[in-house]
Amino acid sequence: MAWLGHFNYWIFVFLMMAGFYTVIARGNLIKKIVGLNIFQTSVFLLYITMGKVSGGTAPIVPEGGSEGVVYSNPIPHVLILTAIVVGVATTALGLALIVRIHEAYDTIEEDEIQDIEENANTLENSGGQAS
Amino acid sequence: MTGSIAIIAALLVPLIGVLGIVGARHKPNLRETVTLVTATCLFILVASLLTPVLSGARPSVTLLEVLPGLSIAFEVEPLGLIFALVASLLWIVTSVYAIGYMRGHHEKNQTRFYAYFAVALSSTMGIAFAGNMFTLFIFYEVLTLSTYPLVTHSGTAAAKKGGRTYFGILIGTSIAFQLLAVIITYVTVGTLDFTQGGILAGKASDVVIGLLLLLYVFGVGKAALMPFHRWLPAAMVAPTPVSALLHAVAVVKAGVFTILKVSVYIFGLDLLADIGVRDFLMWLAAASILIASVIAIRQDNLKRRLAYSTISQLAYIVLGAMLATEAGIVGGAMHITMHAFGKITLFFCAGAILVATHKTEISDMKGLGRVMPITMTAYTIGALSIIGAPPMGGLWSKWMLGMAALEAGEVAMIGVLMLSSLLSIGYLLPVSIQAFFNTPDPQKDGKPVFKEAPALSVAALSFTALGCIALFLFPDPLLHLANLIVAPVN
Amino acid sequence: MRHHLVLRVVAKLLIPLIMLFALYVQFHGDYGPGGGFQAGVIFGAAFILYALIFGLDNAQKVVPSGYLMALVSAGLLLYAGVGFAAMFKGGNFLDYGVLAGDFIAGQHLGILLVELGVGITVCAVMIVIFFAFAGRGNGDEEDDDIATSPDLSPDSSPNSAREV
Amino acid sequence: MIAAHLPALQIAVPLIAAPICLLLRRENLSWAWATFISWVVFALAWVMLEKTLTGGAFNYELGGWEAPYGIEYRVDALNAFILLIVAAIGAVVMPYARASVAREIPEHKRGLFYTAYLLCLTGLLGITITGDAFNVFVFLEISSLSSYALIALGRDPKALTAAFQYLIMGTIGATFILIGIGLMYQMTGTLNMADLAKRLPAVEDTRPVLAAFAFFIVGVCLKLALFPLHLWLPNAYAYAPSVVTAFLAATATKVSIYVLYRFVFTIFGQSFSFDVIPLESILLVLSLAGIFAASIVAIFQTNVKRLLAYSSVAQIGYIMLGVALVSVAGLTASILHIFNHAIMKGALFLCMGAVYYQIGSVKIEDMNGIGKKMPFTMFAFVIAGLGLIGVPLTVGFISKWYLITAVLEKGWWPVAVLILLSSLLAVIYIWRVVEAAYFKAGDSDDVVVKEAPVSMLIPIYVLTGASVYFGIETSLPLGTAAEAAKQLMGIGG
Repeated sequence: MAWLGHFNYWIFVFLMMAGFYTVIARGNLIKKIVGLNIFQTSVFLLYITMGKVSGGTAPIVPEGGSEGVVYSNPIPHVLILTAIVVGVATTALGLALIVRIHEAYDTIEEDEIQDIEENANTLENSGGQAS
Repeated sequence: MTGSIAIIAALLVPLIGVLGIVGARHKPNLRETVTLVTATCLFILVASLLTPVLSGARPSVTLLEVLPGLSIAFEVEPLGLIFALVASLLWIVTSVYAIGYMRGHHEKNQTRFYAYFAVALSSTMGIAFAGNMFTLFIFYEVLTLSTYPLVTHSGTAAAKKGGRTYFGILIGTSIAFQLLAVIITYVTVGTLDFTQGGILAGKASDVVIGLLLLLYVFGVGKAALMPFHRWLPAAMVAPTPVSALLHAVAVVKAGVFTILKVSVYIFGLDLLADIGVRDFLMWLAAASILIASVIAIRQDNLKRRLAYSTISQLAYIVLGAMLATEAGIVGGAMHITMHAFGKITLFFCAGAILVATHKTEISDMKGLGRVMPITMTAYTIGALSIIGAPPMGGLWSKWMLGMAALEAGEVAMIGVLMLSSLLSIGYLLPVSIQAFFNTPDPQKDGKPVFKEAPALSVAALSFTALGCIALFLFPDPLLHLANLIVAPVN
Repeated sequence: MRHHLVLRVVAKLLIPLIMLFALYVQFHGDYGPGGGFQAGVIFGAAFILYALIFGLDNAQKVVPSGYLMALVSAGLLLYAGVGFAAMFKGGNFLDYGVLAGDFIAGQHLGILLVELGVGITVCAVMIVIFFAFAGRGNGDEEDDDIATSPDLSPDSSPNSAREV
Repeated sequence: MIAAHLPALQIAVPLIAAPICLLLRRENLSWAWATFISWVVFALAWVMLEKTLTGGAFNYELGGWEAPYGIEYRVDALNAFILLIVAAIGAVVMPYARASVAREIPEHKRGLFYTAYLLCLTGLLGITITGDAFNVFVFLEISSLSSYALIALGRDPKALTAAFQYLIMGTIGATFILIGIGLMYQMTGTLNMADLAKRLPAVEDTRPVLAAFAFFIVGVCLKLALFPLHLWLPNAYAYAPSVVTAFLAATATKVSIYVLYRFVFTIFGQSFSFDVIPLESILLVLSLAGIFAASIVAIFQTNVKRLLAYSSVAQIGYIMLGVALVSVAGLTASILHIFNHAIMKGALFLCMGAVYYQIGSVKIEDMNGIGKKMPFTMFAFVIAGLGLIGVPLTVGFISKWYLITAVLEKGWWPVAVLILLSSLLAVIYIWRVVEAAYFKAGDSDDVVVKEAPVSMLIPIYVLTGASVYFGIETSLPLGTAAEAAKQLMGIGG
């Protein structure tokens, strides 16, 4: 049962795959962004997991000196804080794009957008002027 | 020192001519004068190199070094000089002819025509004087690029289709095979300089050398060796002066010139003689000679017939190179000149017929001898020269090639040469017979009236026809120069 | 919004507290958990809450979008300015040690200023994003800066994050 | 004083310039400021390259924290060269941008455009200069996020879907890189590249390191658009504003390739990357497939920008082929082609920007007869196009020459033949444009189409001139590339 001991890695793998699958399989752009978020979150978990030292505490020097105190590694937390910010920015930008796409195409379903784009292509090729 | 200046000048003069031509685009007379002056200057420059080369000097100049051992450099040696002399002399003649033809035929975009013509000549000079394979390759490609607008000059769908074939085969073979060969040579030898006696001997295994020979010969698509010959008939969509100068002289001769040059200065005759695939290439050249001749007989369009004849004649020169004897090289070099004069005459005549009577098919040319006596006489002279009959210059080069085959012990090749001479009678002379001995169809053509092409064109084709005879009477200077290729003066 | 009386009252009570907490997180960041990112988000949340309860127009009266853009820039400039100041004082870029008299004081000053810059930018960016999305479709079509504004947030993060 | 802080200034200057640009609020001021900063950045990159070539590599410890604890910037011949490419393209493109942006981007977004451009520049420079693995990810995201925004500014609504697609794929790629870096950190406890290189060999047989390598390679190949992970690229380049396309095509994928070099050769080390894992065979197959597939697809494009984008995918194949050779000669060719391709593709896309500026389209059928109407632009296009084909006396020839020489050195004859054959495909797709421009008659009653403004022509000709100049005078790029390749392979330097 040793593999159960690393359950946090299993969660990471499960979330990563779930998110990744959603990004690939879903045609709805919002759902894609949701999937992307889950995917990124799984990586946050990976980093936080690796910072944990068993028995470790928050890396704050307690009153009266730090003799014999075990700390968790704070670096992964700091790193992932940056990654979270990046994730927020990506999400915001992705959603902003979806808003604009919705305005331009009136839909946020990938296949419908593709149909519209292909129709536009055939129209252009049959003599229509590119805008 | 003056030699190197002359080389640079020979490259630049046509380009300066381009500026003049474009500058004078609104004044046709001035524009044509610029062309003629440029052509004359070029010929004088090239001719000025004759004396030093005959006395054994090799004027050279290095422009720049792109990579170590890879430079743009020029060196004048006898073979290149022969080629440059022929091309520059015939440029003058062709320019004279073109003035009559282009105006008589009311072609459009004449400025573009003259400008690209000059660019093509500049790159021809670059090929002729190239001091290493890299330089030659560059100018080879420039020549292809600069002649594309000339081939597609008329702008019709047929012209574009022909142009694409032309461009595709020439660029394709040169990049896929020739460039590869150049790079392999560079990697194995470390230099690409043309050196008397070759640079490859002892530097690579037999397999590699055999492969290189195949790559070089097939990589030079301009030599129109079968199976890479299709561009030449395709290029016949071009205006006649283009076909005449470029596809009888500059472009195709650049091809066979490259093969001769590679044989002598990259492989060296001694090494070449030992290569196994040389035999195969020799037979391929022989097959090219015969097959192209047979195809030529079946063509009714005069220009196409001449195109196939060119393919056949070019294979003579490849054959000469592949014999790997000194006489073969000398014969090849002489054939460059002889064939140039003969074939340009024939093309001039085809163009003159087109301008004067708008006829392109041989079957329509009955009784043309009475309408255009000068043209048709010149045609007959040119045809006899190509066939190799006395008293025309073509005799000498065929003679040399025959001797070379004998010397190399390839008796079968003599048979091929004889047979092809017969075939060339079969495809060239019927036109003369048609013109002089058949009476025209009175219902279709009406009463024959004397109607020659524009005077300038007639003058040009008469000049080249006389050239064929002159080369028969005075072949010595040429022979002397050609002999210098294989036996340099020390 | 008149009938959401409870919400309005509670929000009015909470917003100052949220802001105060944000400031605590901000300025306590160099001793304990906290820092510019967290504080910025919390501070921005206060404004967003205000906008949710009292409407976008009222919120935009409090912080016009022109100011917001200025704030986004200002935070980043403060951050980079500290870096340059360190450079002019003879240290490396972002070397806080040289900012004040002694090393420790310099580190304090440096991290406080940098985190303040981060906090301002993050807060402003959060509000900008919210305004941009919320303002969309309200006849506010021409103001579609949303495509470019979010990318302002990560750039303040990279270098400071490691020093938190 | 400045000399000591060059690496920090290289990043800090454009970084601090971005918010100032935002504050300027006036289109012309923003443009002037962004241009000025681009040139400052270029000068800095130039000085740094000189410094590395004469004095060797040097470090800069950010915040005074000693490596491997703090973030370190490290400049050696390789990244100084890449920095110079990025900065030079930025400096050349900005003077061009003014007219082009005025035509293609709505007025109220132009200030933001220049801000996003500066951020993108910062990100790209940052990826290149940093000596810290995690910092690579951060800068990668800065440049990516700003480039998503820049691409979305294109006029065609397809720009939005293209940007979205890029965002999804780019984020997946970046997250994969993040996972790779995380696993590496987990195994070694360090993020400093030099330190990682020292510590990885001890644990290189473990599965986390193998997983890290796999995640990293896939992620970075997504970013650099190696076939078949290139799907985001064609639309993104085709529909982005012209300036953005030129800038990104010349820099963004190149910087990702640099990341690949750095991790594969410096950090994982060539014995791990190529002996333990057969990376070279994978790269060889994919790059050859990419060269051919992308070139063939390019032939059938009707939109010239899309055509050039597919050509970029093919050219990336050449660059990766050089990596797959795992030799000094191969890497030299690869690095050289980064430089050369940046120049050529930059020039080509700028030409298309000028065409779009005048006729509002970059479709081949709309470009009939444009050679007469815009002679200078199309002449530059032809010259740069010849470079792409690999015609002698252009930069394209030099890199192809080196690539083939390197291939022959390995004795891979068929590959050399394939490279040459693929040049023929380039001939076809460039020729299609040339044929339309010069040999097809355009509408004579067309509205009068004039030559592009001088402010656009000068940058075009700077790049075109460079593509010829460096095709003849090869010592600078060649010397630097050879030096960088030697350092990567661990020989000398």
